Parts: sequence; C-alpha cells; structure tokens
Amino acid sequence: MSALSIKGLTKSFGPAEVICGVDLDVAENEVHAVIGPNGAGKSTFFNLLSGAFAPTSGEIYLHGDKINGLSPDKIQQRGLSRSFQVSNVFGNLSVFENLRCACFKQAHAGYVFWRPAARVREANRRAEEVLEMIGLQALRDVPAGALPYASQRALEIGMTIACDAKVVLLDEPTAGMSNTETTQAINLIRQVAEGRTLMIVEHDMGVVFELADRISVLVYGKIIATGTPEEIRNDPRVKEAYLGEEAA
Amino acid sequence: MSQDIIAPMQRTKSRTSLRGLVPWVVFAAVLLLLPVFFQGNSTAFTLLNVIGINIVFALSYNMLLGQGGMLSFGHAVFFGLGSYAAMHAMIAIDEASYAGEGFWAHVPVLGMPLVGMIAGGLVALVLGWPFCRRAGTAFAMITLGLGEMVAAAGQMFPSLFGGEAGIYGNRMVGPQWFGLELAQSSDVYWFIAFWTFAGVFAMWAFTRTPLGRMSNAVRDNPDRLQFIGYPPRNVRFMIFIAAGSFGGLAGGMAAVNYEIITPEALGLIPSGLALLMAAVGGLGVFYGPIVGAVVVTLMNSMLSDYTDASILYVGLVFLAIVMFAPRGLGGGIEQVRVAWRDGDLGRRLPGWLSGALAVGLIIVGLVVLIELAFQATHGSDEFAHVFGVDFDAAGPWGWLTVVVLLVAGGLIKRATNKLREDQA
Amino acid sequence: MLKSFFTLIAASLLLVQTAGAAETVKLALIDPLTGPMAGAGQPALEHLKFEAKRINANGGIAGKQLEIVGLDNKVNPQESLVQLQKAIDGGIQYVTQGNGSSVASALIGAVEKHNQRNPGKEVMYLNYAAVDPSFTNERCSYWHFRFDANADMKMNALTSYIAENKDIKKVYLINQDYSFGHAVSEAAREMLKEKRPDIEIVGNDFHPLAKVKDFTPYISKIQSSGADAVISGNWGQDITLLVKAAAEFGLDAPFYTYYGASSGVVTQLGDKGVDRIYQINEYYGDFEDEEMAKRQVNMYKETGWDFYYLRLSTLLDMFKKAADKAGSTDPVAVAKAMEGLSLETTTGEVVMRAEDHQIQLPMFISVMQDDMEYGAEGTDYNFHKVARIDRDDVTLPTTCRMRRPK
Amino acid sequence: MLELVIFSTLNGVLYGLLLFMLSSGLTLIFSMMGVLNFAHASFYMLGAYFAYTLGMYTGFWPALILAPLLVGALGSLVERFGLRRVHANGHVAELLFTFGLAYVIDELVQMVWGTVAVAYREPSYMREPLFTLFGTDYSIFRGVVILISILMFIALWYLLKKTRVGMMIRAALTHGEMVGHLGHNVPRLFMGVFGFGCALAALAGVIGGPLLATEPGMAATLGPIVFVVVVVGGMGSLQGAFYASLLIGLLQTFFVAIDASLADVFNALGANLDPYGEVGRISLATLAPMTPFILLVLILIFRPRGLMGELEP
Repeated sequence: MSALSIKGLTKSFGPAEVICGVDLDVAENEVHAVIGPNGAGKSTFFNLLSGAFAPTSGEIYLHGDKINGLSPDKIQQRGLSRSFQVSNVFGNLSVFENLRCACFKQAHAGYVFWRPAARVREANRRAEEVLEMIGLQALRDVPAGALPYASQRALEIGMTIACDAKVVLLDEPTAGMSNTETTQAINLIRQVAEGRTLMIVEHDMGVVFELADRISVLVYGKIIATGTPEEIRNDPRVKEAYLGEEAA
Repeated sequence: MSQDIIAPMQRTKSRTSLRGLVPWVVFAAVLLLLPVFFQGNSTAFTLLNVIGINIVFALSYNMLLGQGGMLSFGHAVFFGLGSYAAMHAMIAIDEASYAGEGFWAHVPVLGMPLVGMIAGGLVALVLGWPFCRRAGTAFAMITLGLGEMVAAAGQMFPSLFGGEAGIYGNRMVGPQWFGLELAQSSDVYWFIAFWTFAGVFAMWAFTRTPLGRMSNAVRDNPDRLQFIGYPPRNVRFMIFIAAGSFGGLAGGMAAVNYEIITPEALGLIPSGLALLMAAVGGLGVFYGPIVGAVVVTLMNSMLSDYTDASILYVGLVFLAIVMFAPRGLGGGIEQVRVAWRDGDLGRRLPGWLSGALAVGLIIVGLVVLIELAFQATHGSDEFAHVFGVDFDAAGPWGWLTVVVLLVAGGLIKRATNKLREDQA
Repeated sequence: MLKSFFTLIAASLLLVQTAGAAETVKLALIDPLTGPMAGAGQPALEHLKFEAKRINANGGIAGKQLEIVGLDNKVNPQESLVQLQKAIDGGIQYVTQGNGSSVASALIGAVEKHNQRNPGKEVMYLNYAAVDPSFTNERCSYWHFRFDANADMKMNALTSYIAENKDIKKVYLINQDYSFGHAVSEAAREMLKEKRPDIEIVGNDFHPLAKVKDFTPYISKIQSSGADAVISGNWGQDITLLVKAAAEFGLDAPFYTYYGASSGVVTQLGDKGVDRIYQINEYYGDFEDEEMAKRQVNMYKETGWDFYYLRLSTLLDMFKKAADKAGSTDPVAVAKAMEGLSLETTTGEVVMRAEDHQIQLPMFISVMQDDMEYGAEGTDYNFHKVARIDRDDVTLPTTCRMRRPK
Repeated sequence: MLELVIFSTLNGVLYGLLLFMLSSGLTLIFSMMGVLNFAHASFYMLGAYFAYTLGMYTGFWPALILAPLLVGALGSLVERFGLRRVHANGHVAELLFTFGLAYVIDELVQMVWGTVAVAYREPSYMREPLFTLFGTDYSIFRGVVILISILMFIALWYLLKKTRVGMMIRAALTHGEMVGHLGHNVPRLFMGVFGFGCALAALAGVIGGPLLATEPGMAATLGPIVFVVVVVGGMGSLQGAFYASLLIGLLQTFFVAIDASLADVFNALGANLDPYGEVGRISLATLAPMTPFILLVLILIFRPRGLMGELEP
C-alpha cells in the first residue's frame, strides 16, 4: 500500500482551475519531490493535501484512509504533517516552546490544564530530541520571532517532524538560504527522511536531485511526468516545459 | 495581527528551583504583613479588598487578551453572573441555616468564590462555542454584543437579578471557619487575601500547563496551530471557559465583600475596567494586570477626592501608556528587573532616571494645566489646588508655570534621547 | 511595585484623615460627581454647600459647624460602598445620597450592617431622592430617613389631580424598563382604576433605560392611540428626548412626569416643553416667598447652579432641628429626635413619620412656562404651579415593621 | 394603522440615514486601516458641540459646513500624532488607543461644555411642519435632515466612483496592501481618510444634535450601535453599511410600533409560552433597542462576513 495516494484531484478558485486532475502515488519511505515553474500550483497542491483547502473533486488516501475534506488538525492527527514556505512559527514563544507545543498532540496533552507542561515527559523528551536534531540547542530560550532566518527555517522543519508524523510535506525548505545553510538543511532533511515518507517542493534543483527518490513535475496544475531523477532529467516534456527554458 | 504589545520579555530558563518560589513567598508575606501596616484603618482594608478582587478580575481578563490574544468587551458578564450565583448561594445559606437543615446549611460563606467560579465557567461553556470561531475584531464585536444583551437581560428578569436594586445578602451566616466572622472589612481581608493568592497562583500555574502554552500559541499564530493538530477554536474555547471561571471567582469574592450585586456589574463599564487595568499594567507580563489593578483601583476610588477631572486623568494615563509605553507599567518593571539581573542597571539607570524626570515634569505641567483649565471653565472663585500649591487661573503665573514645566520636561526628554542614542 | 503601592496608599490615607480635626459635623454626599452622570450629583453638592453656609451662620448643627464632603460613586453600588467606608473612616457619621435605587439599596444594607457590627459608631443615611417605595416599606431601616416622597406617594398625588380633570379619558403610560419604571406603571394603573375607573389605559410601554436615542416611534404610537395624557417616570435624557419628540410631531397631550425639572431638561426643550411637560414635585418655579426667592437667586449668582431641590434644604433644616433638639450630633440621638419631627417649610408643614421614616409633605403639579419671573438654568422657562395636593392626599400607609435598636 | 406604518417607515428611514452618515465614515476607516475606531461616536459628539458653539456666531448653515471641517482637521491630527505612533504595535494597540481617546474626549467635552445638555436647537423656522398627516406634524427640519443625508450619499458616491482619490480608496478597501505597493503615499492617505471619516461623523453630529440631544452621554449610547452597523453591513462595504443602517433603523422603529409580547410571537409560531411569565410578558417594544445587538450576534455566528462584505473581520 502506498503512503499517499492521490486520485483525480482538482481545485478551482471560481472559474480558475488551479489543480486539474492530479493522480499520484507516493510509496512508503520514499522521498518525493514536486517541482515546477512558478504558478504551477505546487503550494496549492500541498494545501490540498494538508487540508488547508478542501479539494473541488478527487480523493486523497493516507495509508489507505480517505483524508480529503478533513480539517488540517484531523489530517495532522492521522500522521501527515507539513511545513510552510514562509516561516510560520509562534513568534513570541521560545524555540523550545514551539517544539514542545508541536509535540503535545502526540502526547495527548494539548488541552491539559491540571499539570505543568514540564511534567509532560513524552513531549519534553521529544522536544529536546528535535531541538538537538535541528541544532538549535544554543538558541533554546530565544523567542522564535527573533531567530535568524536560517534557524527559523530549521525550527519550521523541526516543528513539522516533532509529532513524528509518518508522512511529511516540506514546502521549499531551503528557500532563501546561503550555500552553507543549504548544505546543513540537506543534512537535516536526510535525517528527517529516515523511516518516513517525505514530499518536498523545492526550487533548488541541486537539492532536489540530491535528495529525491522520485520527482513529479507539476505544470499548470497537471503532473506531466513522474520518475526517478534520471528519468526526469532526460524527459523531453520536462525539458520543454520547464528545464527547457533554462537550457534555451 | 501584530503582537508587539503582548510580546513577553525574553524568558529565563523555566527550571523548577527554589528561586522560582521566591516571588510567592514574598507575595504571601506581603499579604500577611499588610494588616500590620494598616491596623485599625478600615478604609485601607476596604480598598485592599477591592484591589484583591480587581487583581483576580484583571488577571482573568488577561488570560483572554494577553495570553490568548482575544480582545473581549464582555468579560464582566462572567464576573457579574459569578457574583449573582454566589449571592444566591449566600442567600440559600442564610435561609438554610435559619431552618437549620439542608445542604446549604453546611456550606461556609468562605467557599462562595468557588460557586462563582463554577457559575462563570458554566456560562462560558454554554455561550462560548459560537464566539470562539475567530479572534480579533469579530471576537471583540461579538463579546460587545453579548455584554450589552446580558446587561439588558439583567434589567428584564427581576426574579433572578433583583431589578435595578439588585440582590443582597449577609455574609455573616452559615458555618464559621477559622474563626473568621467576616464582620469588619479587616476580617474580610483574610478571606480576600486567601482567594487572591489562590486565584493568582492558579492562573500563574495555568500559564505553565500545556493548555496555557497552547493559548500563547493560538495568540501568536492560530493558522499554524491547526497544522500541529489542534483546531484554534477548541483551544480558544478552553481559554474562554478558564477565563470565565476565574472571572466568576472574582465575582464570588465581590459578592462576599460587597454583600450586594446589581445588574450594572454585567455591563460594558466593568468590562472596560478590566481592559483598562490589564492594559495599564501590561499585557505581556504575568504580573502586569496586578500592577494595573492596584493603580487603577486607587485612581478610581481616591483621585476624585482631589479633583473633578479624575476620569480625565485615568483616560490620559491610559492613552499615554498605550502610546508611549505599550508594554505597560509591568513591562517597565520587568525591563528594570532584567537589566538588574544582567548587571546592566548601572549603565542604563542614568538614562532612565532622566527620562523619568522628564516624564514627571511633563505630567506635573499637564496636571496644573488641566486644573487651571477646569477652574477657568467652571468659573468657581476658589484656587486650583495642585500638590498643595495654589494657582489662580485669572493670573498669568499658573499658566507660566505650565509652560516652564512643559518646556523643561521636553528639553530633558530630548537630552535623554540623545544620551540613550550615544549609549546604544 | 510594592513600594509605590505602599506610598500611594499611605499618601491617600493621610489626606483623608487630616480632614477632620475641628469642631465640625460632616455630612457626606455619595453621588456621581464625575463621569456621564455628574450632572445629577454636582448640583446637589453645590446646593448642600450653599445651604450649609446658611445653617452655619444660624448656629450650625447643635453648635457644630456643618461641613459637606462630596464623595464620587459614579452611580455604582460597589463603588458607593467603598466611598461609604472612606466616609466612615474619615469620622463621618451622616451620609446622604439620591441618585439610583441600586446605590440606595446598597447603602441601606451597608449602613444597617455597619451599625449592627459596630455599636457606638453608628451612621445615619439621609436619602434625598431614591424613591423606591420598598425602602420605607418591606425594606425599611431605622437608620434610613427619606426626605423625598416615594414613587407611590407621587403617583397618589398625581392621580388625585388627574381624577379631578374630567377631560382626561385616555391615558398612555411610558416608562423605563427597570424596577422603578415598572413600579410607576403599576401604581398608575392601580390608582387610576380606583380613582377614575372610566379612564382607559391605552398604552403601557417600557423602553430600556438610557438606551433610546430616537423616541419618534413611541410618539407615533401614542399619537395613534388617541391618548389625552401621558404619564412617565422617565428621568435624564429619557424624559428630554421623549418630550422633544412629542413636540416635533405635534403631539399635544400633556406629559405628567416625575422628573420634568431635572437639570438640563429646560435648556434642551426650550419652547417645545411649554404647556406640554408637567411635573409632580414638592416645589415649583414661581416665587411666592420672598426669603426663598432671595436665596434661590443668590444661589444661582454664587454657584452658577439652580436651587436644585427644596428637599435638600428641608433635609439640612430637619437635621439641624433634630440635632438641636437632641443637643448632640450623635446619630443615635439624632435619629431618635428625627422620628416624628415636623418642620414648617415654605410650602407648608412637613413631618418625618416615625413608623417608616418617610417624610410626609404637600406636593405640587406644575407646568413648564415661558417668561417666568425666575427662569431655570439661565433661560426664561420654569415650572409654574398648577395645583397643590395636601399632605393628607399624598400620604400612603406603610407596611414597615421597623426593627429599632434597644 | 396606516398612519403608524407610514410614520414608522419615515422615522426608521430617518434614523437609518443618520446611522449611515455615522457609519460610512467608520466603514471607510475600518476597512482601510483595520482600525475599529472606538472614538468615532465621540467625533460625532464633537460635531454637535462645535456646531452649537459656532452656530451662536454664524448661524446654522455655516456651522453645518464649518464644524465637520474642524472636526475633520482634528481627526487628521489625531491620526498623525496619535494613531500613527501606535500603528506599529498592531491592531489591538490601535483599538486600545481609540478606546482611551473616547474616554478623554468625553471628559473634555464635559469640562468645556458642562455636564448637562446644551441648548443646541435647529433654527426656529425649521420647526414648522413640512406636512401634516393624520394630525401628526412632520417638521421641515426632518425633511432637511433627510435631504442632507441623501446629498451626502450622492457626494460620497461621486467621490468614490469618479475621482482619482476615490479610486485609490476603493482599491485600498478591497486590496489594502496593494495600494502601498503601487507607490501611493499610504500614511497620507490614511490621515486623509481618518480625517474625512471623522468629518462625516461630525456632519451627522451637526444634524443629530438638534434632532436627538446634545449632551455628554450622546457618544456613549450611539457608539456601540455604529459598530454593529459596520459589522452587520460587512467589512469594507459602504453599500452593506447603508443597508444595515436602514435595516436597524426600520427594525427598531417597527419593533416599537408592533404591540405584541414575546408570548404573542412565539405562540403564533406554535410554541407555548406563558403570556404572564417573566419571559413571555416581555414586549417587542422593550426589545427594540436591543435588536442591533441581537442582530450583531446572530450575524457573527451565522454570516460572519456580514450582509455585503467580502472578508471576515
């Protein structure tokens, strides 16, 4: 059974059809990249998968369960977690608190008001673990809004994986980073990918070809090709629609 | 919405150590020692009691605004209904102990705040769900509507609310605990002190719980919250209930303290008072509303003895804080504390002191100006009496003083700004 | 934080306590002195202060100088209790209040409890305008004395006058939707039914307190009901706006009101009120007594405020008489002397009934007129006496069973 | 019956137009700047008081123009030196600022003009009846008020639809952040709009003062209702505000006019409510002034974007 299975997914905003009939299967533990030119509908695609928008038609299955039409929190609960293209953290909370809040769902503790957060062992342990993983121990008590950009991106990824979701969607995790920062981010994503299914939207082709097991190319709301990096590199349609511009 | 005014100061490590206990020991010691200071002065006790109630009320309000990012104009609904519930319970105790039997005959009046708390929480539970869909303006408006409607209902159902005259009870009934007969305001002080301490501690503890943290998260970024598995509406609803409960707790304290409750307590004015206290004290610091409650209560009850313009002063203080010190008085205190902790105080103190001097001069100048203006417009032939000095609006000297004070304050302020820039 | 808190408290208390050193007896007025309702409390304070000078010139209260202390309660019952405590701590044993039954209710309860719990430090509450009948009936208190006719007495006087007026066949009731408004409406219906069974009540409206800005819909309703007279217990803006709307729509039925002469009404209505707005009160705007006329003119000259309520003067005069009679300013003695005390005023004899501490007095119906000898609020308008209702026709029995201290 | 309907409609429309005059300014401010101006009704009050004082020297008509201009200038100053400073601290701070401002303006008005009402009245020739129907007069002044409101509505429409500034404002209403990117001076636009909104409120005050009453409490009672209009009408929609104003005006008037109690209403709908019980005996007239708030709560629960709005607040 595939981790994520998408069938005939469409989304229209008024008369404009942004996603027009996407079919895609993502296997367990696969790293799957979605690429495409600006305005191809990549972010909308992620928003549909994560429940931010309800699809106009089509179905989405997560480990065989239908999740289309569910609210984001329900989808998250079933084990699909996502990050955002623009850093989307709790600005006034410290880095550690951000991570811990992201761990509460797994510990079933978010609504708990009868014991201190410090006593929710599971959440604290997991938050410390993720903190170490994203390498922000030194910035543990800094408000997230005051973090440097790259650290904020790292925190964004940390919050996404904190709940130990089996399927993780990363929306342009390295956008706007310098070369060294990007290298660090790639390492982090590698670590994240272990034992998980990962979908990633990325503009940096270096990152994509380095990480992805398979790649889908999204153009004007349609997937025009899916395959291994090698296949995609050599696909004429892709060259024409996307890489072709660069080559020209 | 931007969250600058409720941004907390950089937090120190949250370790459970003995140092964390210090503020509580100090707080308890202050509560225990205050009666020694004010022995025999019942006005002081009366004011302390009001302050205690307002502290709990303002803190419960800040659970919504400061912690949860929900601007409410209807918080007095919970305070008032909690108070009504406690008052009805007190009347029940009175009747039951007269008959000598029944459940209420065994309930001490000391427990009334709990009745208020349950009532406040229940009301929030029943009403809150449709309100918590959105924060921001929609929430502000819907609570405004709620406040107006409940206040109007308070006048329409006399059997429950007692009409304009309200309902009243006697606190010296039922079983007496700890030898507190609650006759004098100094007796009531112990009751208020206990519940203030308990309420403040519980609300502080709430901020440390997962839900307390989630409430900060929903304030900062409700959209992200759903992607870590929690619908913002649920979290807001829980906060709403918690804030309503503590609002009701304050109401229960008020029922015992005043022994009367009228429908006015449900309206927009007391709701605005909660907002005023929280904002003056500072929304981003936990103890901000405590400071605000103390200052605003004293201004409300004492200032009108000295000037007819008391409400104007309250308004101006509020405006000045919103404009020039958005973190409130508590934020200022916290700034000094952090500087002291970091050993930075010596360097920054001169700038602060000269800034304070400038602000002080400008304030005095404005006060004289307002008093003179009041005298001039109200045409009474008495002298404007400011800080023990008499000014005459007809003569030039008073007005000249105003100009001198304002100019001096302005100059020092400019010098201060330069000083601070040089330091930075 | 705590330090500033201490200094603030200490400073404020010092100021309160230094106030009372000389041989004075102090009367605290607990009423709105700031904020939107200040227009109701300020004139009372000015009136009391003005009259206190006269009392002091005539030997004061049992030989002591009378001092009036204004305490601002913002018409809030809770705040009133704080102010009452401040007054008591400042050594004040007499308080007076008039605005708001909620405040009066709070004060009656608080004074009663204070006196019970603090024997030897009794406080007396002189009520000059809170008219809820229950305060001198089921809720009567030994320490509460009312110097205003209660709502039912006013209605008794008013309906007696209406009963004489055979032209009135249809009456419309419009009142504020709270306990007082309901009490007025109920009393009107009952008493009219008894005195003039032929009168038809063609409408009985309640509108929320101080919320209505536009009364025209109510006026349309009154107009189409064909009412010959309107009875209203409205006060504040609610009476001004009501009568104003009536004038604008050419509704000529007279408005019989409780508070037609409260401050601001004359100024705002101007000629719209002339011959339209009537009021039932213990006084009127004509000058019949030269000494009173002089006092009234002087007060306006000195303070810029009109002579507010005759009953405020009566209150002080009776206070003086009782204290002089008792030879003491101890509230226990004064309260005892006050019971059954009578006083000759410019409108006739008034008596403080011992049974329920409700003053018994003659009342007057007056109507707003232009070109009066003395105009209210600096205008030419004032209320001209139309009828006098004798004390015996105003009085009502009481259900009070007074609990007297031993 | 017919006369009741006719006059109730006339009254409702008049009140609705006055509300619209007030709320149109607030809608502009709210939708452009995101500031729910708590002090809006205070500017309305200032309009009435300014017109009263000016009118003593200039007469009614010049005051009708001058008072709004003055208040508009004052509003611009408030925006420039107060609101703009607070703007950086977010919407809550802005709201708190206007909340405090309302407090201060109310007190200042009492300080200058006293705690009791002032004798601000329409010119005496306008007190004559315009027409008399079924024995009820309808004064010239009321006619004038309706005329002024309609003129203002036309002027506003022209300004927004036909002028460059109007186009900018309309663009900002729907796409707030875009206008700044297009290189317009947004702070100055804000200042202008805030001043203009205040001037509209003041205009309402100039005619509302004599119509209702000019007293220090006039802002506090009307303030919340104006918010209701803006929220019910829908954010950013002047049209919505217009319909909401009329709706509230008519609703209030007809609730008063209909002589029925809750029991009558519910029992007609098949429920069984005790007509003498505490709930059943409440008359619709009693509820009339509460209708705006009931409407507000219902709208926010069931249709949060308001009658005509495109965005949720």
